[in-house]
Amino acid sequence: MTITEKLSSGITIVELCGTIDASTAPELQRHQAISDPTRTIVIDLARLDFLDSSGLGAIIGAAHRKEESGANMLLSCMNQKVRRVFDITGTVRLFHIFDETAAAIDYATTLRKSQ
Amino acid sequence: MKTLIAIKEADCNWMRETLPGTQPLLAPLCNKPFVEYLIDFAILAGCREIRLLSDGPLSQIEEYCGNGSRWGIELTYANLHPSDGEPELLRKNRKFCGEERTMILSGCTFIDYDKTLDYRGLASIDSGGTIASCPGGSITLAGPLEPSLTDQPLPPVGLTPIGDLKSYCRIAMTTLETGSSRYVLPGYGGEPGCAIGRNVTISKTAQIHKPASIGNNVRILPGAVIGPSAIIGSNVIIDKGSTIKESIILDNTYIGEQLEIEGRIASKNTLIDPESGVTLAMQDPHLLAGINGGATALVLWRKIVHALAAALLLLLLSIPFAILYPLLRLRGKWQDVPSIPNAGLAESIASAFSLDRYPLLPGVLTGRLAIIGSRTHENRAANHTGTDCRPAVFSYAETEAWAATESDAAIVERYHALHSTPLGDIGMTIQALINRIHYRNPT
Amino acid sequence: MKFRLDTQNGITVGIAELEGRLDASGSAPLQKASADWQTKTPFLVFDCSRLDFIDSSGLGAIVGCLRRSLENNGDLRLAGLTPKVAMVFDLTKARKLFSIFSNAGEAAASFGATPTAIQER
Amino acid sequence: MNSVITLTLPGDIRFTRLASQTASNTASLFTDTCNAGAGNWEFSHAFELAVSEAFTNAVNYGDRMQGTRDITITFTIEQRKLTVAIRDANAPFSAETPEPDIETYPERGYGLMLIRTLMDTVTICRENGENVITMTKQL
Repeated sequence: MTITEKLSSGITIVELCGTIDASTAPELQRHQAISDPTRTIVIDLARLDFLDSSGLGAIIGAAHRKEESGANMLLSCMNQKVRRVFDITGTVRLFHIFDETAAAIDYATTLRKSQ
Repeated sequence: MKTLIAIKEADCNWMRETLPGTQPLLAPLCNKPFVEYLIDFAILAGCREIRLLSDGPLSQIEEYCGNGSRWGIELTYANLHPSDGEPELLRKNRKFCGEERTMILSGCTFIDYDKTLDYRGLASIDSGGTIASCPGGSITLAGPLEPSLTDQPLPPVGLTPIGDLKSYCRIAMTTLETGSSRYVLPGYGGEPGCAIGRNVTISKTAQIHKPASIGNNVRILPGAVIGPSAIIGSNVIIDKGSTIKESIILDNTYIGEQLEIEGRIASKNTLIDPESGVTLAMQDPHLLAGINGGATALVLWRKIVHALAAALLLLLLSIPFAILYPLLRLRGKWQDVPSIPNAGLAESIASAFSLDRYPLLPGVLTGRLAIIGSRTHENRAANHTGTDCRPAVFSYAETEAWAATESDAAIVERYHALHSTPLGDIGMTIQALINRIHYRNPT
Repeated sequence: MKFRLDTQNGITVGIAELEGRLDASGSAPLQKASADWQTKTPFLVFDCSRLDFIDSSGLGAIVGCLRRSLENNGDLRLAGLTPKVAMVFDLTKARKLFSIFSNAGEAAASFGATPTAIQER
Repeated sequence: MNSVITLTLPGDIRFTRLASQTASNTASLFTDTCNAGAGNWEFSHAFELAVSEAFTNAVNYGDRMQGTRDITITFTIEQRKLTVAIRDANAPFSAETPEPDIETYPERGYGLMLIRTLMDTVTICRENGENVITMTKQL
C-alpha cells in the first residue's frame, strides 16, 4: 500500500494505492492527515485494488473521530471490488461517496464555508 | 440522456415488515421486479446509461440486473447518503452524468407509462426541474437540453406512490388488469390478461379466470380456481380445491387444500391482509394443510412398504457396496461420492448406484428413517419442525430436476409429504435414483 | 379455558372462554373438555376474544365440537374473533359453518332470540 | 480433476497478502478451467476477501497466546465447487461473535459478516486441537 497526499483548493486529498488488509491497516491509521480529527479530507480510492475489514475498520474509525470534531471524510472513485465491501457491511450509509475526486473537493469546500 | 434511479431505505420501510428480506427494487409487481418498470421507462425516454443508487445494500440487485446488457443498456451502481437531495445526487455522480441531460427517478413510486408511446421528448423539454411528483417520489430533469429525437408531443407521465402494502397491492392489481398493452410483462399468453411462465402444470379441472399472471414452476391441482385478479409467483403449488381471488401469492409458497384466499397476500407460511396490515404466520411449514387429519393406518402400511424397499435395495447394492466401499475409503474419496462425476470407474459406479446413501438404508428397517421424504444428509433440520417432515434416505426434491435451491426443494418436499401414497413412494424412489445420476452427469 | 352456564334467555347456554394458542398441543384438552360440556348443554358459545392464535389442528377441534353440538340438536357459535383468528376461518371456508358474533353476550342471546333458527338446522 | 492445493504459512500478519492473493489466483484458475468467463471477478474477489478475513482472524487469535503457530490453507477444486479450509493450532476461536451492530458502525467485527455473505457455506469448528474454518462457493 502507498499513501500519497495532495492539496487542492485547501483540501487534503489522500490517495490510497494497492491493497489494505490487516498488515497495512495500522499504517493507514497512523497517517497524519487521516488520523487528524480536525482535518476534512477526501480519500481517493481510484487506485485501491483491495480492501478487507481491517482496512474498512481503520477508515470508519478515522471518519468517526473526524465527525466528532466537526470535520469530514469524503470518499471518491470507489471501484466495484471496494464498493462491495462497503455494500455488504452496510457502512455505505456513513459516507458521502463521489464518482469523481474534483466533485468531492467542491463539496468539501462548500462544507467548509458553511461551517 | 442518462438516468439516475435513486431509492432510499426510508422510502420503503413498510416493505421490511411485511416482505422481509426483499430488496425494495426487487419487490415483485405482477411477477416482474419493480426496478424493471423503472428501467423500461428510462429506456422509453431514450436513456442508454442508467445508474441505480441506494443507501442500502445493492448486491442483490447487482446479481439480478448485472451490467444491463439484457436490456441493451449500460447499468452501473453507486451508493448515496440518506440525507442526499437532487443536487447532491448530481454532484456525487458528476462523472457519470457528464455534460448530458439527466433524468432522476427518485423514491418508491410507480410510473404510469405506456410502452407504445414515445417519451424521448423528455430530453428536450424546458420545464426545468421536477416534471412529476407525488408523496415520496418524483421525476426530475437536470443538465443541458438535448435536441429532440422525436416530433411527437410528450405523453403525460403520472406517478403513484407505493407507500404501504395497500398501495403496493393496488398497483400490482392495476398492472395486472392493464396487462401487456401498456407494460412489458413476463410469461407467455396468447390472450390479453393472462400470462403464464415456464414449467407450469395446470390440472384439467382447474379453472383460470382472467386477469391472471402465473410465474415459473407452478403446479395447479384439480379443482383449484385461480382468479379473477390473481398473481401467482414462481415455485408455487396450489392444492386441490383452493380458490385464489384478488390475491397475490409470492414465490415459494404452498397453498394447502380447500383454502379460500381472497384479497390477501400469501408469502411462504405468512398470510397478510393488505387492508388492515394484519399478518398471520402459520406454524406449519406450509400455509395450512386444510382441516382433515391424516389416517394412522396409512403410517404403518407406509413403514412396511418402505422397509421392504430398503431391504431390496440393501440386498441389490450389497455386492457393489462391499467391493467399492473399502476401495474408495482407502483412497479417501468416500465422502465425495455424490459430487464427483466420472472421476474414475469405481466412483462412477458408486455414484450411479447412489452408494453414498447405502449406509443410511438400515435406518429404514429400524423405522428411524423413511426411504423417501425430507432430506437428512444436509443440515436442514431447523426448517422442518412440521408434522409432515419425514427424515429419509432420499428426498422428494431429488426427483425434480428444477428443485435446485433450498426453498424450491422445501416446496417439493412439502407437497409430496402430503400427497404421497406408500406405493407411489416406491416409484418416487426409483425416480430419485435415476434423477440423481442425471443431476451429476448433465451430459 | 373458563366455562360457565348462562340461563338468562330461558335456554341453557354454555359459554367457554378460549385463551392463548390453539394448536396441535392445545386442541386435545379442548376436545376433552368439550365432551364434558356437551353433557350439560348442546348450546355452546366459544368466546375467542382472548384467543391469539389458531392453526389447522385447533380449527379441526372446533369443527369437531360444532359437529357434536349439531348431532345433539344444538349449535356452536363463536364470538369476539381477533383479526388473526378470523383470517384462519376465512381462509379455510370454516366461516360458513359458524354463526359469528362480536361478543359472547350477543352470541348467548342469539340462542334465545331465534329458537326457530335452531330448529331449522 | 479433483485437485488439492495446500499452503502452510507462518502465523504472522505479514503473510495475509500472500494468503489472499493465492486464494484469488486459485479462484481465477478454477473459473478459467470451468470456462466461466474471464470477467468473473466476483468469484475470485470473494475468495480473496474471505481468505484475507479468515487468515487475519487466525493470526489475531494466535496473538493472544504466546508464540503463534503455522496456519495451513487447503484449497479443494471440484467440478463446480471450490472449497477452502483454514486451520490453525491456536487458542480456541469462538464462532459465536455477535454480528456487528450496524446502527453504531463499529470499527471491528465485519470479518465474519463478509465471509458469511460472500460464501455459500461456512463452517467453523474445533477439530483435533485445531480451529478449522471451511468455506465453499459454487460456480
